[in-house]
Amino acid sequence: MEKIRNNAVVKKIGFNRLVLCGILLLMYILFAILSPTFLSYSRILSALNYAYFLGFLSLGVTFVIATGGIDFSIGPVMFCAALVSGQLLTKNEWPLIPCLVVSILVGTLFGVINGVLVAYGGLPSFITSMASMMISKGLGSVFTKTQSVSWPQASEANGWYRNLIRLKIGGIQVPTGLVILIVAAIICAIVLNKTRIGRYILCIGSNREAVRLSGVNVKKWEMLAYIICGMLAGVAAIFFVGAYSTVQPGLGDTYNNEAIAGCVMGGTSMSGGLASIGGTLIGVMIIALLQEGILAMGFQKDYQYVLTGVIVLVAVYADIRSRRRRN
Amino acid sequence: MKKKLLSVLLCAAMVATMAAGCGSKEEPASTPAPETKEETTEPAADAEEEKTDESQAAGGELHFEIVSKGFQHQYWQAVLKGAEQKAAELGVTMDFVGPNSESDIADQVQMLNNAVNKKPAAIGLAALDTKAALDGIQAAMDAGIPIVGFDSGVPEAPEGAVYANCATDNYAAGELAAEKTYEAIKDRIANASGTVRIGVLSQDATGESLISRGLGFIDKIGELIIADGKTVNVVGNQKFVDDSKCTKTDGADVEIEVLVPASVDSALSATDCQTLLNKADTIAIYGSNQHSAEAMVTGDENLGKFGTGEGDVIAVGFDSGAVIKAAVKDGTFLGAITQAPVAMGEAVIQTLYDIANGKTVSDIDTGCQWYTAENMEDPEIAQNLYD
Amino acid sequence: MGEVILTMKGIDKSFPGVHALDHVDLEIRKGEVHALMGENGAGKSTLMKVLTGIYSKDEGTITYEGKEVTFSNPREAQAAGVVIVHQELNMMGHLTVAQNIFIGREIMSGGIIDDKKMNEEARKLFDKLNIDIDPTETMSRLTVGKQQMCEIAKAISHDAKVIIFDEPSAALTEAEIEELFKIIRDLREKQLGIVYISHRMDEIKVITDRVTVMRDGGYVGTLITKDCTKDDIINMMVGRVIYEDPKTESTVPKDAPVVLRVEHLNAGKMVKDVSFELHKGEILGFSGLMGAGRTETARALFGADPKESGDVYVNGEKVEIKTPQDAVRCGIGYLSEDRKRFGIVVDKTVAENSTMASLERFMKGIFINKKKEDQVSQEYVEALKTKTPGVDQLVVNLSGGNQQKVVIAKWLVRNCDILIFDEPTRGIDVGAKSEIYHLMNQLVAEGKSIIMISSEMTEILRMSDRIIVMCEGRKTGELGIEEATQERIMHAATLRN
Amino acid sequence: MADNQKKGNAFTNNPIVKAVGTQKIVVVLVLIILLAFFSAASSAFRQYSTILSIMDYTYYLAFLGIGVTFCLITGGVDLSIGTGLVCYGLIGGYLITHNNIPVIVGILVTLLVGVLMGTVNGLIVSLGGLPPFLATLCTMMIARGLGSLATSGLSVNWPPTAAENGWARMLFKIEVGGVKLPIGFIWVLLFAVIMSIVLNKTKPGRYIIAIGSNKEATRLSGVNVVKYQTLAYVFSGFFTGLAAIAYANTFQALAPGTGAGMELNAIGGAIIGGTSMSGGMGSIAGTILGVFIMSVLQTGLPNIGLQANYQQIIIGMVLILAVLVDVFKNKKLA
Repeated sequence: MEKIRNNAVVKKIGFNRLVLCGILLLMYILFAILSPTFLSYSRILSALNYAYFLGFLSLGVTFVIATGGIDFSIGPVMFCAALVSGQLLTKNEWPLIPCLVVSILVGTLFGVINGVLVAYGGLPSFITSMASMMISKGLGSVFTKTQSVSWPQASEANGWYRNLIRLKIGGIQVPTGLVILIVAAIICAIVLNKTRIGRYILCIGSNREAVRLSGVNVKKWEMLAYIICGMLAGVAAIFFVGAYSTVQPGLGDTYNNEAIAGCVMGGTSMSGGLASIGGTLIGVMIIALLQEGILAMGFQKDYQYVLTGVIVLVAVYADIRSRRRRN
Repeated sequence: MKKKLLSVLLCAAMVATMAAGCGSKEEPASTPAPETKEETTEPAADAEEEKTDESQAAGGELHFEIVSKGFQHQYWQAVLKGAEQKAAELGVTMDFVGPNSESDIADQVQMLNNAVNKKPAAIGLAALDTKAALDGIQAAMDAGIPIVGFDSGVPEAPEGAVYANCATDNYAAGELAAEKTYEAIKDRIANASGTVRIGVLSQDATGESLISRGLGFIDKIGELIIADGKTVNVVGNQKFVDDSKCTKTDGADVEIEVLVPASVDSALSATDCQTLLNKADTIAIYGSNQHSAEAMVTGDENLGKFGTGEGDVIAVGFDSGAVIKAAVKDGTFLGAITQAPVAMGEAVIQTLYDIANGKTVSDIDTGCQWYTAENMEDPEIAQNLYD
Repeated sequence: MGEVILTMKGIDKSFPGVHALDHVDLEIRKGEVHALMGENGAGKSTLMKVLTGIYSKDEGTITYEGKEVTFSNPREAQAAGVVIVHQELNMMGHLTVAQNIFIGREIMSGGIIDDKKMNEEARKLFDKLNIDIDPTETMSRLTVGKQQMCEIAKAISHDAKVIIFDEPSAALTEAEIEELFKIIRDLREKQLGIVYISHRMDEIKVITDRVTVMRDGGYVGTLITKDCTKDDIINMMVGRVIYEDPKTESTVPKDAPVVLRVEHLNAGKMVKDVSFELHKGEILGFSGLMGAGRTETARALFGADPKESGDVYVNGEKVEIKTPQDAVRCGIGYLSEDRKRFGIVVDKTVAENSTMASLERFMKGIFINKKKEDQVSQEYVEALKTKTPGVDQLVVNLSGGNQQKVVIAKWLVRNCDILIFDEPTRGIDVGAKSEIYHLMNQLVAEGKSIIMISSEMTEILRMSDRIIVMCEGRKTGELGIEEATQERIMHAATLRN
Repeated sequence: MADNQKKGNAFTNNPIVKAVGTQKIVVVLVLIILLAFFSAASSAFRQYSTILSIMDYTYYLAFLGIGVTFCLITGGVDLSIGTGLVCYGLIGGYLITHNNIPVIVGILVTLLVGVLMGTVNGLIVSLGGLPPFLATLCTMMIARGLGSLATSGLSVNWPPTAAENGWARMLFKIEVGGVKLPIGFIWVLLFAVIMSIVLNKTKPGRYIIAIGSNKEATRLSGVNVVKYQTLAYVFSGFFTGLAAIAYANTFQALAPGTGAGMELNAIGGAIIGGTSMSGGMGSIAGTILGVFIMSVLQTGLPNIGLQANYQQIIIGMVLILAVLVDVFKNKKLA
């Protein structure tokens, strides 16, 4: 075991991440054995559909969790962004590009609200984000007059955004969304590990006061984490409608939990200071596969709620235990 | 580090146990390995495979996938019952699934995709939102799996995908409710000195069947009122205000107020009902599904204004269930509309079966009925009333 | 002194990476006050925590009243009559004084807590001890000294047979210490065994009967107080003589320019109208008792806490310092007394900590220039002789002294000319201590200026060029090193108005 | 010593104000202003039945609030109470309607499930050391799933008043001479008084406050902090069960997958009532008052013609405001 762990390649990728990959594979094989129809390309595409938007949510919330905070508003904010921009697209007949920008802006706006309240107002992040969750639900509902909004299909005018998710080349569905998600993850990883934003975000999560006393404007950097998170929720909105077309007001809170679950499974510590973008990505894939698998076996979605809850509990407990042992 | 590993393994173990539980549960239900040919994950091979429809190749036993709108309301249990009865009768197997609530569109899309991936002989679908389901419908078409719509059907589906609909015409159901309501309040509107108010409670403004039921009611009652020389205005929820077809006049004789709660919460809907009842000019309230109608019963408990007598507020519900049935029976409700869920369930399976056996099928309107204290014992109606 | 009531023999305790207690012995008799002495980190508190069941021991035996015992939690220890008055205050700020004193053993009447009775009992207790505190007052509203007295009262009220005082006098005023000693003598009369942990040599001579000295987690020896001198004890505590003699005269030239002037600084309850000057190349010592407001002054000056009023001049220019950012911009660096909380980011690397305050200098476009970062950090690792396998080492793995050096490096990388050292050697082992001293001397020689807050008299006398003494948030004395003596500092530190 | 006691202004030093607490007086004033505002703005609001509506809301919110106040006082929080309410109510109701067990047994089962879930929450937090908001978030999801699984996704109606086993509804509302009386408030008051005594006059309450004030010190005082911290969540679970019964017997229908969001109303009410998010401070009476504000808002807003979506926004903002006040208050105390 130690030998594998100290192998240079293993070290480079990270032992935990390899284990996670192994589990992903194991789950896939398991589902394939138990449900013969599981082994099909369209299944993978279907699971990926779920992974895209969840991936962006998870990437975003990773930054917030890295500061030691939490954001419970991402799911509803994603819906709010998709509702507002979708309304502009379908009812006000705006061109597509500005609508996509609006979607990201709406997400960013909520990021700013959360960030200002938490970083500058000193409010606990969980209660703040829960309050903004309610506000985003209400806002999306007000803006669309409580209706659901259906984004255009690939074949319709303005439907090309769907190619962001999958592109049909020569009769084969190419999961372009996966490429984009991976590129986004790489950018996030660079931001987190190689830039000042990331450095300060991680350090704030580790010891906010020490960073502040080093003369760093912690409020600004902490707020930035929430803004990045909100922005990515806005991006997630595009990928959600790209996969599922329709959004309706008043929903989205279940996705918070799944995004956070992906994060903590990937090795991001809930107490802050420790984050892994690669891990988050794999964590999200596991959640997506789990959801696909549960459906494939004909189980109610409820099992997923229960399972995700238990997974997060176990992951957080493990994190706390390992921290306790270190100190 | 070790703990982390342990935790991850634990998760895996959980998944495994769950999966194992599933395996043992599924075994007796379905015949072993309906799929004899080799499956690959190669995309090219997969695309090719989709062209050949071999879903009913082996064994000859038919399997259907039914994607419903969820089980929150007893209504769906009745549909399920009808479907199960018919399936047993015809000797076919089916999976009957549905999302957690009628707002979980994304979940239903996943379920539809999943159903297509299982390659059944045919799929029964009650789409929460057709546009969201289009990808899945397209995939079913590509795979040559016929779809039969039910409940509200699959309106605006692409050409050739849906072979038939076994549906309630929700708009017509709304209209029926409007006619019956109008009969009861006609005189009051005619004799009213000031504005009178008709309330409409809708669980949400996103599901197509609820929108149709609401709009059918509003449009029809508006039409009837205008025909009698009065004016109408629609206020409240913007969706209904914008989409209703009746001519709206400010300061009209009759105001139709539509209320939609922020979430599916009986407390919120009950409050909406009370808000309406507290307005002195309210003469009738219509609740467009089980949730809303039940909330009307609850909401009225504080005020006791519903009834059929002089000065009472007329209440009209939709669907059945113990609470609503009791309300109709004791005269709190003027009456309610019921669909024919059991018949619908049976019809869906029958239609699917016919398609699988190569027969041509056509749309079936499973219909709706108006029931009151008087006629609710009639066998014809009683069979569609459930607890 | 009566018979032996408690014996600890061969107590051994390890934490991951630290051998905290190495076969320590201790013997307490009835009716004695037994001093437990040692440098910071010598293991006194750990030993007491093992005794009272907060930590479990790895090895060794505890014999109490003739029977071998192991307390698995403080409650058991209390029940048996072994209680501790903690160094850190252990109070529930939201509860009243009486509720605090009776926590865990409330007086009940019919299933309901009888607060009235508890207040009465508390009042009786205070009367007995001659303490003037209202039992119904909310705890958080009392001064630190009064809170400490409540703690002591609480311990005594436990029907204790052995009471451990863990540095009880640190926060007390002269008068309160007198009261405390009266209480302790009273308890000795009643044949209780008392363990008294303190750093103050004078107190030890006044109040204790025997002294046990610990060093680096080990047992050094036990002496009869009246038969030994201060020097004997110090020698045992230190082991080797590394303390140089006190500084006799200032090394700062008379005409050295003033780099920092603070005028009429007010902040909260703990900083009242503080004014002082700092010269170039000077080490300005800040002395005083715990809770005198020294750290608060430093934090307010640094912008870490809000200040109400006061002007700060850096190099003669008036500056507005509202946040640490402003302070750092003015070239002020602050090394906190609580390194782990306020100084370092423990689970980040040496390099990351070193560049924390000046990251903008290490940017290449939007990216961090890792190479330059490592290189500069390496330079400071070498310059400060920080013992670390490399700059990629996580700071959590370094010893206290080396962690402190990383914090110093952080400010040096930032080019700060004014450094505030708040208890620079707290929790650092003896050898590393002198290295830090050496480093500070080197820094001032290079033209930096240092404010050094220290509770250790020897440290103050050895390092400072000038000494400012504070008491209860006010500046109560300013002494040149030439005129400073322990007595004069102590006098100023207890000067109240 | 002179600065032994913090100085206040004339108002806060008034003995009556001191005894009741400034915040509670402000809350009462706000409540009166709200009621006056809604009454002025809407004639429909000025009716006896409005009181009944407000009470209907208050029952379950008050029970949720009482429970969660204990968690808040320990410095934690319980987010699982919203979906928990639905889950427990579904299980109890399902057994009554589908398995024909007597209503009293159904009520007991509901309470028992609540206590069980509360115990699980408490143990995860106290023994596992997980942050309360995270632990209860997980159980919130779990409760959501479990409720749905227990009834196979079916919504459940508790027996209506007219039914022979509909007596439970009369616990909350009875009709005397044609007038409906909101007697459920008696239960709320009863439990509020009992829990007030528990909080202020018994060991569990004392230790729960102590834990919230300084957990380590409490532990060192020899108090079994694990036990009492767990107990706070058990209280929360029990009262969620009570709330489920109140909800089921005022609004009848419970739908699986719902309930998320109720916890915010209850927590918001508790914080408005002066219970601090940072622990150590709180009162049951305050919570009841705070919850009252929430239910007046819920009942009043539709009456002035605000659609549901606006209500959500307003409640979200009220929550932020309440927490801001709490944070500000704590800063001033420190």
